[in-house]
Amino acid sequence: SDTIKIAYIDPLSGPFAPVGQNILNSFQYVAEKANAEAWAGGHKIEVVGFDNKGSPQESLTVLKTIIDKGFRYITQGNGSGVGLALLDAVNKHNERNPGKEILYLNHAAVDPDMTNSKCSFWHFRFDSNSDMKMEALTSFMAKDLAIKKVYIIGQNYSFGHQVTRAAKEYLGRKRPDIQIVGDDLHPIGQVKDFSPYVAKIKASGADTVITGNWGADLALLIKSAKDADLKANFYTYYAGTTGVPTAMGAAGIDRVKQVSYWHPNNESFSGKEIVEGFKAKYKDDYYSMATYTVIASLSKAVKESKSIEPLKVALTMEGMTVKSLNGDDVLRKSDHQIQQPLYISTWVKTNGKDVKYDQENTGLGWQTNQKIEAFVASQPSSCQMKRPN
Amino acid sequence: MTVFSLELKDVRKSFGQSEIIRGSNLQVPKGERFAIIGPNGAGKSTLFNLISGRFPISSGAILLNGEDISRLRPFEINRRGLSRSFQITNIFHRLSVYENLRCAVLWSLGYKYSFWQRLNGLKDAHERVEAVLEQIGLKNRREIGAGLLTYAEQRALEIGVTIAGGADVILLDEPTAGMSRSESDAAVELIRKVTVGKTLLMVEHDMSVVFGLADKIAVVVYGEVIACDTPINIRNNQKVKDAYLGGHAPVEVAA
Amino acid sequence: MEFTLITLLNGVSYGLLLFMLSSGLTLIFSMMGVLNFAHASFYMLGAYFAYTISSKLGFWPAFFLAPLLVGLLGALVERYGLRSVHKHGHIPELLFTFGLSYVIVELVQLIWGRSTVPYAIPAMLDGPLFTLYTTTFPIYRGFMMLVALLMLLSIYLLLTRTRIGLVIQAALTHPEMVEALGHNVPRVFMLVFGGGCALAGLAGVVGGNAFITEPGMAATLGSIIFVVVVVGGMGSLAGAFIASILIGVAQTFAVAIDYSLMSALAIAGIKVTANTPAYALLSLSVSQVAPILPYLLLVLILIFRPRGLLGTREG
Amino acid sequence: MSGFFEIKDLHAYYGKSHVLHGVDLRVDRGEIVSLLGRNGVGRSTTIKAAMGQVDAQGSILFKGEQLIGLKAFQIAHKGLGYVPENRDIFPSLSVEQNLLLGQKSGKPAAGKPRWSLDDMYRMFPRLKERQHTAAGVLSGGEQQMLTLCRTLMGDPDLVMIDEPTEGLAPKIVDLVAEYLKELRNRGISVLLVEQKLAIALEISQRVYVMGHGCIVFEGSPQDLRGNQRIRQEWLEV
Amino acid sequence: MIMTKPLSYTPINLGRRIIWSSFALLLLFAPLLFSSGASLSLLSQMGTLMIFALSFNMLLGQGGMLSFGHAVYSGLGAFIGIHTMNLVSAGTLSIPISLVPLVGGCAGMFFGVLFGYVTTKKSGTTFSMITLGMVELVFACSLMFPGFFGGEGGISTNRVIGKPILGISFGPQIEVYYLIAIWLFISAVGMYAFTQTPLGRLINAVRDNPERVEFIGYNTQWVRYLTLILSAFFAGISGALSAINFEIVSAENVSAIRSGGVLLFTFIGGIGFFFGPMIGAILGVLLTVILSDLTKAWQLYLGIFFILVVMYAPGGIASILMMNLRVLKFGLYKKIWPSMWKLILACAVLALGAVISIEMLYQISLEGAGAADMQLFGVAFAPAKPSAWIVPLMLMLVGGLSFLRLRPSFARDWGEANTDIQEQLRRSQA
Ligand SMILES: Nc1ncnc2c1ncn2[C@@H]1O[C@H](COP(=O)(O)OP(=O)(O)OP(=O)(O)O)[C@@H](O)[C@H]1O
Ligand SMILES: Nc1ncnc2c1ncn2[C@@H]1O[C@H](COP(=O)(O)OP(=O)(O)OP(=O)(O)O)[C@@H](O)[C@H]1O
Ligand SMILES: CC(C)C[C@H](N)C(=O)O
Ligand SMILES: [Mg+2]
Ligand SMILES: [Mg+2]
Repeated sequence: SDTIKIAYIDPLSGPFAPVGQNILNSFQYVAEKANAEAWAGGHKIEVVGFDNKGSPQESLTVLKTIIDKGFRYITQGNGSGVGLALLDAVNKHNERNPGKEILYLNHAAVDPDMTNSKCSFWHFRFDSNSDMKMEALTSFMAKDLAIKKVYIIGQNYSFGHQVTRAAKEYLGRKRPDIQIVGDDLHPIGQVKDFSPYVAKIKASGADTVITGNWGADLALLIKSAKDADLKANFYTYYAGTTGVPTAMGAAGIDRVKQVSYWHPNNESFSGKEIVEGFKAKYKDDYYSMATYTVIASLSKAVKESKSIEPLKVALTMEGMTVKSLNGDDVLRKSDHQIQQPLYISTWVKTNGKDVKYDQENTGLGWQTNQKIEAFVASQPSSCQMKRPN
Repeated sequence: MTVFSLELKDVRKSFGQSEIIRGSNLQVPKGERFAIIGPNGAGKSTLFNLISGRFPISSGAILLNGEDISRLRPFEINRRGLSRSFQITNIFHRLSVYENLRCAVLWSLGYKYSFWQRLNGLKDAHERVEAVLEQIGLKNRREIGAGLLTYAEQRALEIGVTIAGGADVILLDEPTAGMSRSESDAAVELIRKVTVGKTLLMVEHDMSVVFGLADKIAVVVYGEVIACDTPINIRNNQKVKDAYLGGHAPVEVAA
Repeated sequence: MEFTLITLLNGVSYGLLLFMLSSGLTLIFSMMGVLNFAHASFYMLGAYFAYTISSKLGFWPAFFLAPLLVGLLGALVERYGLRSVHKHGHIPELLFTFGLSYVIVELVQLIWGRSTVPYAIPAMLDGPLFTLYTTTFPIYRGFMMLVALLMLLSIYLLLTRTRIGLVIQAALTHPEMVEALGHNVPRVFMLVFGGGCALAGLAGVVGGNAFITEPGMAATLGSIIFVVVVVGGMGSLAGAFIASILIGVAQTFAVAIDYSLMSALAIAGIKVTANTPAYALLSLSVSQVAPILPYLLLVLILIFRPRGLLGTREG
Repeated sequence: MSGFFEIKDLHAYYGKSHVLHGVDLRVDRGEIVSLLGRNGVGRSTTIKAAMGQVDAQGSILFKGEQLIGLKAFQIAHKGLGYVPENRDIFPSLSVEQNLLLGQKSGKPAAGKPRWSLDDMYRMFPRLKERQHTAAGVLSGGEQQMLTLCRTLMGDPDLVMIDEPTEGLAPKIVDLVAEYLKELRNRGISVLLVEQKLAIALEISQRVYVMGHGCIVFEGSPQDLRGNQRIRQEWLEV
Repeated sequence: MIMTKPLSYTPINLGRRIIWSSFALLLLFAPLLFSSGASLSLLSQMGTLMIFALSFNMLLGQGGMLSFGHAVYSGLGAFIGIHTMNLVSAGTLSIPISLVPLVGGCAGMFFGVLFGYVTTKKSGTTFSMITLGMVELVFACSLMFPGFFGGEGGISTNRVIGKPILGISFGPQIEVYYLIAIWLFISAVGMYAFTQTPLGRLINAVRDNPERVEFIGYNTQWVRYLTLILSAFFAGISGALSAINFEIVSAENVSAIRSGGVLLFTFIGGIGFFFGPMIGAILGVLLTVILSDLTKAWQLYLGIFFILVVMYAPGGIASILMMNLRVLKFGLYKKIWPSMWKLILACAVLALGAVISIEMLYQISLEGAGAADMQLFGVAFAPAKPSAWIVPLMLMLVGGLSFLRLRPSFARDWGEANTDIQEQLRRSQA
């Protein structure tokens, strides 16, 4: 039996460190559980954190280091910019070093390109991509006839651009009557005062805001909106990530909605042992459920292929069905994009019933509005995958 | 009409409201040694600053060898053959004595901003520096950092840097300030030696130096040249006595 | 109209926040010549201290205690660190504060953890101050503006009613001589540095809950406060004030303007398409350019007026 | 009168180099004393040591208090004034600000200070004219005047002046001599380091001659005038 | 006069040749010592950073120009380099990879000509601040013009283009290493040679006293400007090399952070010596890449390290090295060694204790109270148990106290040794 070592390449220092550290802890917590329960048969799984300082270039240095240390699996997610760079580098490495391939398990970088125009055999995505999430979000919004005017605001980088594009496109298709009254891209992680943006949103008369913002960028945006008494609903991707719940606090109640592939207050509270165990151990919330899917998929593929060789494992993973906390998910063969359900939920007070778990001890948590089944959430792909022969 | 080495025509300079130089006229013939004296704050150093291009003049004209230099920048004036020293020592403290002088000769030897020639390969520069070192008596201090020299040595180097470029009009601002008697005697000798055949303009408060060195003395008071004459006439000029000398005109001239 | 007024108000209040942040730096950088890269870290410390104190004793004690603590810390840093570095010149000082900023961030994370802490606006300052048309203006923003103005006033009095400013400026060139005239230069330096840090701490107390208190809050501040100080002019408090407001208002308004060169050309009847040369430049809207405005201003000011707006000296 | 200002067996060092080898000198109340000597013998160092700016051993008593070990600003507060040879004016401050800095920080000593800004301007009208000019652009001589006045603003009981007449026009030199006498008349003692022998001899009550880090002569100006050997050997005149 | 040509005038070419040849040998054989893929990649990074730091020191060390924006030149060099490579692989251009650094250098130079004209108008703090504004401007532009800068994700490339020449495809890291090594050697020689040219000397003069330079016939602005252009050329080379090495260039390459980094490490290495920046570059890579790999507390260590260097070795590592070498050369080591080794030992003990404590603190803070045991220096520690703290605290106490006790005697010995040397030097000069 061997130890399968996964290198976790994400920010562990700098402004994005809180999220990076939380997810690393999540990975290690799940891996511990997997080892205790022998998910991968006799093999052990170990996740080792490496700091990429949030930079694409630094990530490539780290990649070289970990390859040298004998790692064959990497996982990354915080930032699609980094994701695209790693994807490219992994492809090049695998091409130049046959027999020593690396497999990239993507837990959160959701730029659709990674499973479309830039798709790769060596990359599996365990998060739903931003188009899938937007599809779900807009379908949900389409039913709300009160929505008349929408404002889109995002961070100025690949993911933010994708959100803006998809939002316009899908809303235009589903609800042509909805007016896009404005869209803004602001520098990522640099805006301290969002009130000018809020003033703009307000002046536009928007009743709904769509944003892919995360981290401080989301927290500050919602805070400013509250201060200026902006009466608009927020449709978000990442209101559940470290730091945002605290900053949002009561200001976000009923106002903030989120699209995600899982949340702790799901219909069956699936994953509650992990949520509770994690909280007891780290005094922090478990929200990045993709960590579970990654470990579970890898374990299963190792077990089935009876190999820890990335090539074999990848071939096995293709089209494989894995049991995760949100049901039976499929790792679609054509583009390596996981197919899983999506939830639309709203930020409300915990009530001990359907809203049991709060986040960051705020007494507030997510309440499901709608669950979108995997086949509904699914999206076509333009991927033309090159497979090793 | 003879061309003067240096000629000031009704030069004026104001700083803000106050006019410091109020129409100075001066004509320095080639090869003469001129001393400028005058009360503190009369504008002697300012005059030097104007001539050497450190400040722009407000009006008037300054001619160097008949050519108007009053709108030029310091380095342009220097390239036309005028070089000056400073009242407060102004050398390159972290460079060695040798390098100080080498920097000073480079432009005049035509090396300009060259970064394709090796300094150590420049024979002419080396020889010129050696000659200057010899003249100013710092031959065996060549490798010492200029900042570590004693005060008198620094003053000598200051003069060395000023003359090394081979300028033919030299301006010296209080070259012997702060020196002891014997040191300043040595400095006078040095100045006499290095300015042979050149035009010299010098500000000094030490009357024995002034009267010992100068062919002619110009007296500046309140931004005007009130007198310009031979030392003997100056010494007997009542106006100068009142304004500047008091009872201090040295009795024996040029010992 | 509502939009213009609100944006103006937002701009001014953002400007005042910038001023709060940079007033301490003006003191330290332009008076003492120390490029204090850790200034924003002291701002962060102010916020964290205030968070801890206010959760024990309430907001008002924190409002007074936290800046004091930060000031004390600053004074200690000066006394046991910067002072010995000072004689080696500006670059070592800069590196010292640079290292310090790393250490402070890490210590903050060790003590308070890596994620956001719930440092909230006190109830009595929460809520709207007035409503302009339909937009509310929060009390807390008003409070921030008041604090900034009080800061301006008190530093101004300190600098004009005492000779501290003169002593520091003189000591920059001839410290020994200033001492020989009977002034305790090291102590003045320590006080000024501590005072500057205390001001940063105060800004942290006020800014920490207006925005968010997290370990990254120092890093995002970055160089903008240097821009304020330099644009305002070295040694000029009033300059820093004007520069802050100027930058605040300009940036806020820029964000609001969606016009680009392209739309200007369109009005002139010239159609620009994606194939037009320099399309990328032409299609940039003013709001997208907003982030670079302060730096553009900095470069232009330094080229055309190196003394800064109201500065008295260069460099 | 057991010592108003008394230096005994003073040794001073720049790093390792031993510059003063046991200097003894004394200034009494209301006296002008000159310290003469060639360049580099250590006259400035003596003054700097008294001002706490050089490492020194030995004893410096001022009004009965030991100055060695005190910091410069403490010494200044005891009533010692220092006019440095290289002027050290504060270039970016105006003339008036320079003068104001001469006043000591902290509470003023009992009684009214002997000098006011106006006194200074009366002494050197030139300074009044340049009142609001940055001191850095003053002419050499003006700077010299400013340095002297700045120290006087601190209301010292003893002023140590290092080469005050350097760079001054001959007429102003006479003026400075007059003012030094005036200082004495106001009860201020002066320790003068001077290059210009004539003036030193004219205004001082006593003179010291220094050679290589120690005192080689002490006496009245007349004594020195009469002592050809000392003048030859130690003053090169 | 030619007869009395003094000895010191002839430069000691022999010594210099030896140094340069051993440098070349070192570059040649380094991969044999550190042969693993990762160390090769580290060596490559060090190489590019060395060029960058040396070029930065042309400004800071030689010219006294503190730039906060030097990354602009290396970064833009890198971008042009990578676009060139992409054009080559698209077939629109035909340049061998080995010459891409030259393209980068020219690009750096071009931007040096462009921006330098503005920045070098002034010197001192004004210069620093303009460069700060400039780098922030360029950085902000990188997000506005994603076509050129590739937005937040940057531009990537494939360095293996076309057919291998002489069997060199630049795919394997070792080939890239040697490419970098060759360019490093060329650049280092070039930059050293610069210090020995008229312009190189004049920039020293400008650093010392810009005012006087104007009065010996030179326009200081031009001296600064030309130096900056040359320095930008070398910065551009380093940028293009890093583009080849990483096969990606992103906006951070033109950021203030990158510029600050090179300032930091150049200074740590020592700006007063030509080779100082090279030491700084080695340290820089080790500290940021390796240390962050070893421990989560790396930023804390980094911060403490900077502070210590600045406080106790303001001349940088190079100055410590040279001072020790000097003591060695004068044979005075036996005099200081007795107190030196004790002090070093005390420091080591202190550092050991501190490191253990810091690591345990981090373990607790990151892993929560139930922090697992950890391995440090091959020993297991259980940070959760108070007893585990006894050892490191004791170490710190013992180390700290003995440090305080031993320092004065070392300082005295060290001071004496150095005055001895100065004495000897003075005597030999007189
Ligand atoms: N940049 C300036 N701004 C304002 N005033 C100035 C400036 N430069 C010089 N002055 C003034 O001009 C006057 C003349 O100064 P200058 O230095 O020329 O005198 P000087 O004749 O050399 O005197 P000294 O013999 O004392 O050196 C002085 O009163 C000085 O204060
Ligand atoms: N900072 C210093 N470091 C080392 N040596 C010094 C320093 N300052 C002065 N010296 C030396 O100490 C000796 C005495 O210097 P000091 O300045 O006291 O002389 P002085 O009698 O005032 O002469 P001067 O006429 O030059 O002012 C000189 O030999 C000088 O070289
Ligand atoms: C961790 C996530 C917030 C990252 C983000 N989804 C991205 O693709 O860039
Ligand atoms: Mg003068
Ligand atoms: Mg002296």
